[in-house]
Amino acid sequence: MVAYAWLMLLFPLLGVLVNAFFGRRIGKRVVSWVACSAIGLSFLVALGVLVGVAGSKGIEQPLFTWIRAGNFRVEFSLLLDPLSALMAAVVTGVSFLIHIYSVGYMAEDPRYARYFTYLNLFVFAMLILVLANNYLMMYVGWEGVGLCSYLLIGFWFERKSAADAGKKAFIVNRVGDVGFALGIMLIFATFGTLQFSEVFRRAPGVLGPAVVTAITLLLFMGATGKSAQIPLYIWLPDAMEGPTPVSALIHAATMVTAGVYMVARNHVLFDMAPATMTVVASIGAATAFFAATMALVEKDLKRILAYSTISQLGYMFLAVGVGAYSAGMFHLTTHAFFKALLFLAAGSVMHALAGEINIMKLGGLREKLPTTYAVFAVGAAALAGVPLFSGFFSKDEILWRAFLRSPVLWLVGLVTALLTAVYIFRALFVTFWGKTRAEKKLWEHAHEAPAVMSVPMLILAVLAVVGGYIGLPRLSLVEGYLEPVLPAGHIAEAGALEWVLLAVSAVVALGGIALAYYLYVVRPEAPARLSRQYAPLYTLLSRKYYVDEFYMAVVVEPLRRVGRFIAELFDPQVVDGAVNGLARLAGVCGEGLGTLQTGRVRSYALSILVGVVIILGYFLLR
Amino acid sequence: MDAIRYLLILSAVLFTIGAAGVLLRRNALVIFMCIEIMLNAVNLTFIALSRQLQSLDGQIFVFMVMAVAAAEVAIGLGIIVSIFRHRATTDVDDVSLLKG
Amino acid sequence: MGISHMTATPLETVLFIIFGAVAIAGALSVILARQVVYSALGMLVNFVALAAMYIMLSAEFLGIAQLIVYAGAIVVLFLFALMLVGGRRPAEQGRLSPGFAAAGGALAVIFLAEIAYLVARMTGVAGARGTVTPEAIAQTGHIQLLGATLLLDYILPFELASVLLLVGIVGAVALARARRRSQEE
Amino acid sequence: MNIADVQVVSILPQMIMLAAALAVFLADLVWKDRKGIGLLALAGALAAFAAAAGMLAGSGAPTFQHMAAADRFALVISLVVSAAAVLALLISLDYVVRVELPAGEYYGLLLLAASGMMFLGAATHLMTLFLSLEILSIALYALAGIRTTDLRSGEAAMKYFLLGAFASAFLLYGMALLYGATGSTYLAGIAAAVPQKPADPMLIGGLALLLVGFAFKVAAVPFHMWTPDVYQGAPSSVTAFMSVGAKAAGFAALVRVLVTVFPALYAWWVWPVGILAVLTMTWGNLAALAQGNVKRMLAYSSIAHAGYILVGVAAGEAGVSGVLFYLMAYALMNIGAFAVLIALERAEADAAGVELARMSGLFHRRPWLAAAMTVFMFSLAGVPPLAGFFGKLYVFSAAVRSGLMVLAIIGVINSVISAYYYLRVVARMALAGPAEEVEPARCLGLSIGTGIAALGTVLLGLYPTWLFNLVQGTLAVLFGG
Amino acid sequence: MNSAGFPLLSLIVFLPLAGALLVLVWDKRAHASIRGISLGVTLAVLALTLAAVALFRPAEAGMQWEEHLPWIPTLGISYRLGVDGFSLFLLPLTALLFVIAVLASWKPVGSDEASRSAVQGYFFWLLLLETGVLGVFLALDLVLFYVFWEAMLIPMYFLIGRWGGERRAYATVKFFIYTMAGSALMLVAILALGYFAYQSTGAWTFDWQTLRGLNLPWPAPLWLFAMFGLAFAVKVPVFPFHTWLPDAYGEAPTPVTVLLAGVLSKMGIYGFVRFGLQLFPEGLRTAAPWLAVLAIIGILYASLSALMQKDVKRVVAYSSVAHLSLVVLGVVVANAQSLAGVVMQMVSHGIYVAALFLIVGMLEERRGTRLIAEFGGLWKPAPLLGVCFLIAMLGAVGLPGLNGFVGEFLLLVGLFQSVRAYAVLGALGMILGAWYMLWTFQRIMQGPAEGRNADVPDMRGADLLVMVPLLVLIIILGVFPNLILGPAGATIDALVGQAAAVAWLP
Repeated sequence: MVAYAWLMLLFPLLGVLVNAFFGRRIGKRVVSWVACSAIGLSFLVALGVLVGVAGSKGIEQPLFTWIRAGNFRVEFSLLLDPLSALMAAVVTGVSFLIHIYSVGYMAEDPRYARYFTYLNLFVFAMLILVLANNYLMMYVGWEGVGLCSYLLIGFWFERKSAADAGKKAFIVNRVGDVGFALGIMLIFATFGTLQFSEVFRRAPGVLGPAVVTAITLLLFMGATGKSAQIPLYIWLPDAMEGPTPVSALIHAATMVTAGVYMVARNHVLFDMAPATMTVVASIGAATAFFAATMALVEKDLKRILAYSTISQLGYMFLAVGVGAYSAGMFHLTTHAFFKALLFLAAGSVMHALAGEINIMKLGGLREKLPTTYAVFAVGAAALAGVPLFSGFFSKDEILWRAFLRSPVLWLVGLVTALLTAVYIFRALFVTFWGKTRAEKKLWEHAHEAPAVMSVPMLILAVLAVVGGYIGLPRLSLVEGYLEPVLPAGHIAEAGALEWVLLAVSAVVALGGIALAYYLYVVRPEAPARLSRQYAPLYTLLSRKYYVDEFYMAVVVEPLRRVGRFIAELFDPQVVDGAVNGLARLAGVCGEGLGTLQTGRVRSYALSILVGVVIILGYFLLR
Repeated sequence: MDAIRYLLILSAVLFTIGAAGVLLRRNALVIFMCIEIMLNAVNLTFIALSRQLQSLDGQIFVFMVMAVAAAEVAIGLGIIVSIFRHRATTDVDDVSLLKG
Repeated sequence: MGISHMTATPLETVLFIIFGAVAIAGALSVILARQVVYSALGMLVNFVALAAMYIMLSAEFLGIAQLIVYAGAIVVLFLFALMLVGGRRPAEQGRLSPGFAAAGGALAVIFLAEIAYLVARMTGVAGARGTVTPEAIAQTGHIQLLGATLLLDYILPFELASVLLLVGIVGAVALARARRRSQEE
Repeated sequence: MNIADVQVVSILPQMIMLAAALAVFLADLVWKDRKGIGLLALAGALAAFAAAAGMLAGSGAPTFQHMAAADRFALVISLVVSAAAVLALLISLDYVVRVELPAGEYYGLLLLAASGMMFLGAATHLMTLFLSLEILSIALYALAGIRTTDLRSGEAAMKYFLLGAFASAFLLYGMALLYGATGSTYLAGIAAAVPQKPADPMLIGGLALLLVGFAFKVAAVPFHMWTPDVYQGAPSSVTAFMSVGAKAAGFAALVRVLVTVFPALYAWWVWPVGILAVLTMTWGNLAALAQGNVKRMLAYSSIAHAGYILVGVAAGEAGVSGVLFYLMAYALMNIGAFAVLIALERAEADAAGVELARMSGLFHRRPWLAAAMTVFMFSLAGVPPLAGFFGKLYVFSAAVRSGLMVLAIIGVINSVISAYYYLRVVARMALAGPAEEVEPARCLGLSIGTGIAALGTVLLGLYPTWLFNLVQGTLAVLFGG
Repeated sequence: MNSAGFPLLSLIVFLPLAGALLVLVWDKRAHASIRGISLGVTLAVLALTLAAVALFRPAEAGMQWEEHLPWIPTLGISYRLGVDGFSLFLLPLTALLFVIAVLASWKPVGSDEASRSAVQGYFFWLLLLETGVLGVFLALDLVLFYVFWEAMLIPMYFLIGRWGGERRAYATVKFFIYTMAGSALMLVAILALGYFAYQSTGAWTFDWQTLRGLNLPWPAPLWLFAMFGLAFAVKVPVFPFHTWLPDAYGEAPTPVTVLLAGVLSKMGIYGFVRFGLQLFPEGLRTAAPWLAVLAIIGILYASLSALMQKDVKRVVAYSSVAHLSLVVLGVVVANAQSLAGVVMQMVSHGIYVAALFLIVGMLEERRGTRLIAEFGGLWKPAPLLGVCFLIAMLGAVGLPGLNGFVGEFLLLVGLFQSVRAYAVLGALGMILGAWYMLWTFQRIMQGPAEGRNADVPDMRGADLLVMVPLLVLIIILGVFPNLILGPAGATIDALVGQAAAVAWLP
């Protein structure tokens, strides 16, 4: 199966081509069959590869030479190793489920074929990112998924907010990508190659500490863009303008984790740059915490999930930042399951209530949407880290490894875990419990999603529960599987401390749930009082720390103002004015000379005599 | 002072008077007369030099200049009279339709 | 200083000075006269004075030609023209623009100064002494020498001069004939 | 030197022109057909052209008693002048009838002027120089004023005459000084004497005044003031001819004097000539920018072109062939441009020349005429691949070769300025809507003249080699003979 | 090395001229057959250029199919053509864009009735322009090059001036004078170079091969480069010589804008390499920091300016300035990657910018305006238009997998190797580029479609015919850039070797 790995790319590509060119003619049924089967087949191949590469160090499959310019040679070639296989399997698997879900969710949309084209294109790009054997190809996938993200966020482009969000996502990502690109250039300048295996092989020999720090920081800059970390996370909440399955797939389960994957992929370099590692871990922790605080006061269900995603990505970076790559990858996997699940459930809510997403206008939905409620609860529990749910294990491993590195990081993680439990259960309680606040008409029409949507949710729910067991401490399936690529390193033998920490986080998670229960079920008037009491804090949180405004005022507006100055004043008046002024000057000179031409013979004679006197004088006195 | 220098200076003075007259007078006829003065001044130079150089070239040059002057007078007076017919003026400053 | 073989007797010198002064006076009266007709008379004086000098400079033929062509024909033509255009009126109604006059005068003075400088600094009139010595003139006769040179060595300029006169005639005719035609219409 | 030295054959083209002029005068007495007389003149000019061309093809450089040479330089000038005469006559055929010019006098004077120009190009003696200059000048004075019904024509003649006579007095003075300084009136004799006393003020002064005289003739700043007025006031066909012929002859004389007589004083005259060139082209181009009258604009443009040619003159020996080439190219394109103006010139209103507005939309009414004008304008602007470009290329390359890079730079900048006003004409014709419906003249002679000029301008651009070869050889003869 | 053999290049250059003359003598009312002739001729030229590409011997770095005939021997001017890996792909690009331009001119071009009906003249000038452009890319004699370079202004003058928009007269005169002014000094430099050849070999020559071998006394290479460079800088254009561009691009009819941006701007880049880098490497080296500063200013300045333009055509015009400034920067540092990027980006930019201008033309045709504020939501009524715009825009933005990326990235890699700051500043252009392009796209294609925007017709057959080849190329060249980099490789290596022979940037 490994030899046919390229099929993984081919199927989605075929799906793209078929749906792009014939999508509007072949009908929605065929479109969805084409799209889903493409990804399904791709998933099967991925599973095959997953099994096939187990235990191997990695196989490279060159397809063709892409760019050759002097010694700058880039092959289009696949790297198949446990890391990429795991990632590919997660990507295609989750994608497959979400494709199926989308068949139901998007059933009424007029741009049905386009939607699936984009979605297939996304999988294609994501697989290129994952399977790349060199930086530039990874960059291709990297920007490719960015494009699909842009297109899908702005899928309903008639809404200005959607178009804005898409553009914002692309541009903010571009900022990160530029860092990534510069990192690639630095790598090329240092190693003369862009192939992972070559770079990693030579890295210990040729890299100085400054260069490796620079390289890794630049790469990490790319990761902050794609994975929505501080300071470039601002695009992700807005990205919720896209269709919900897209949020589930791209902005929760797959694309945004690319940064984590990239860091893991480059662990050789990152391991050599302790300073960068500190930065990565700190930014991860900080992002995890701040995003969680913002999620606390958010009223938009999808945005709560978006902040949650940012926060969980922060966890992952915390993990890779402390060197726990497989822990990061493990959390990435479980997160993919439960966050996709949460989004799909949210989508189900929207589907039922004609797109209503403000949790303050929902409530009491558990009677109308029992399945959705159930899977949401599973997802929430997994996210909150309720023991025995998948998130519990992966998060715990991260906290444990963070503790080994620095108790401060651990403490931040722990607090975040508390906040996580609070905000997600706040969302759960406000949405599904109590009395409804929805409009009557909507409420009456609310209905459970069709099977095509609920089945994928159920599958994901199962995965969200059991997904954690592949990485149970001491069992460590993930770690073991990734061992050939990500050597676990020498970790201190887990002692009693690990169990204590496990217990602490379990308590914290349950405590958070309890707190949420108290605040939103027992004393529903309390949150409002609190928000009045701590008004400044509340405003700060609800305005997302004014970061958007900050960027607007410090970056966007000044640039626009400079642009306007150039476009409307400087360019036409000064630069072009100089040109036109020169022309006008010549014209004025011409008219001036014309006035010397008086028409009078004597003045002409005078001019001749002037000439005579000057020339004669010159010749005589020379 | 040598005789030749005296003669050359004399003709230069005459030439300059003629040139000044061209600038200072507005009557076309007078301007033309001034030009004739200038030509005659040059003629004087030629004759003096011819004598000095003991060559006839200068004298023959003066002979040619006389022919030129005759032809110029024919044309010049024709033009001036022609203009006078149209405009009733011989003031060159009045003849300035063309300018700019 | 260069050689000068132009030797003058004191009488000749005095005559040169006198004729020179007359010539200058004539020229000045051309540009200073209020009426055109006086200008023409000044010009005549100038021409005659120069003719005298030519004769003194042993260019007798040209002296005579000067009297005939200039003092005779040309001045008469001027007077004819003057009659046609009404020479009795003052030449100019308005006054000269003072700036222009000053500029013109200054330029004329500078020009004169330049020529004077030239004459003063010249390295003498050059060349080997020519063949037309007083002896040669005495032997062949002035007019004969001149005629031979003109018609042998200078036949082309001579012919060109005749072409030139033709041009003058035709040109004058053209201007006059066209005028006549326009008057007829 | 005796009568046996007279080689009449050496002045054959000039003699043909003179003979044609006499024939025209005689024919005028008995024949009232203006067009017929014009054709007679045309035949004469063509014969002169053929004679010049034939002599160029032949060998030997006979002189007429060292008064006039038939060297290749002179013959090329004859070629240019007779070509200009042919074109001018072609475009006059209809014009003379239309504006009622006296045919005999007009054609005769034109041929006489042409012979004067050709003599000037051939002159190797101060007297021939002076007399031929006067022949062409006096003929042109008369021609400028020949449209006696028009005030402007008379005014042009008067200005031209007074200033021309004024300037030739200086020229004559210069000749006198040269005679005094060297004792010779032969150019060869003067040339021989120059190295012996190069710094004699009399010699230098003579050179300066000679320069002034020719500078007036070629309309170099500041001796150019007559040019716009005279060019505008004179009948257009006359302007066409004199702007080209007189310029060619004037430059011929200037080049011959400077390059053959005063090569030893190159260092003395290179910068005066260079500065004249700069002033001339800049002044001409800037002033042309402000003109709304095409005829007057072309007058200023002709000043500017004199400036470009002066660049070639300043280059000394190296520039001689460039100057000749330029003169030929200029003859074609400038007469062509005037031909188009003549076609457009209709009523009394146009007596002062065609206003720019009248050119509007010519492309719609007379596409070929407009196309020809476009060719002339682009060529005058120096856009390749037209004749004007190679003229500039040639003179500027000579300047660069003589170390006068500055002149070349100022020259090219000037041609950019000039492009603006030439383009304005094209823009009027091509880009603006049609003006009032006055049908431009249709006349065979005019069409042929315009066509030859346009074709020549294009061909001289695409394959300038033959003319390059022709003018290239002149140098050797100029110095060898 | 001589004119023996099949004169392929002459045929390429003069076939359009023959076509132009044929059009000129054709019945001027037979619009359809005039268009047909033009299409046939441009297609034939395209076929010939593709044959040139196919027959090109990629392993050789030197000139191929050289033709050499004396033209003006007295001045050492000859008719000399040749093509190497650097100029090779400019030929099919030029030929293709002329085919596209002819197709895009199938509907009457012009803003008034008179010019719309003047089909004959339009195609005459168009074909003449093609001869001029191809001549520029092939001429190996400096005077011949200059002749083509300048001669091209005449057809351009008429094409903009007669068939352009409202302010066409102003725009065309400005274009003409500005570019002529820019190249004026180049003529002097060419002459000076000829004279240097004269001094060292005793004969005037303007032969590019010979002049390359000259040992010029310092500082001649510097000022000669400056004089040449000004001409190229105006043509590209490099800041601050760019102000003719928005006017000319804005006023020219769409097919002509396509040519201006797609082909004519490449002449400047081409010149910088062929007559800058290859003739005066020392001059370029010394001037490099200054040129680099101008190019970087150009990138940022034009990008910011594009951001705030109100007219969509001007947005694309300024984007072109920004992109080409990066290419100039690539010429400045002149290493293997940057020069490969130059070659790649010249072709790529030509293709995507052509597509963008065609789309602008379609927008204008549909709505009668180019003001961005007037548009909105067009993607809904015109989905194909939206997709085509999207692909072209993404090509311009440099999305990997599309052609714009390869060139841009190679350029940046090259810059990074030489002067890291250049790469960083150049990369800022990537961000700004995405910004203004996406914003423009958003304001035109996205959002609600109101008023007249609601029923804008989508692209039809003819529109697709001109657009699809370009879009296909955008993708193909993005995926298989070696189609270009391969044959150009040997030449680029040679160029790099030559550039490396002089000590380069710090």
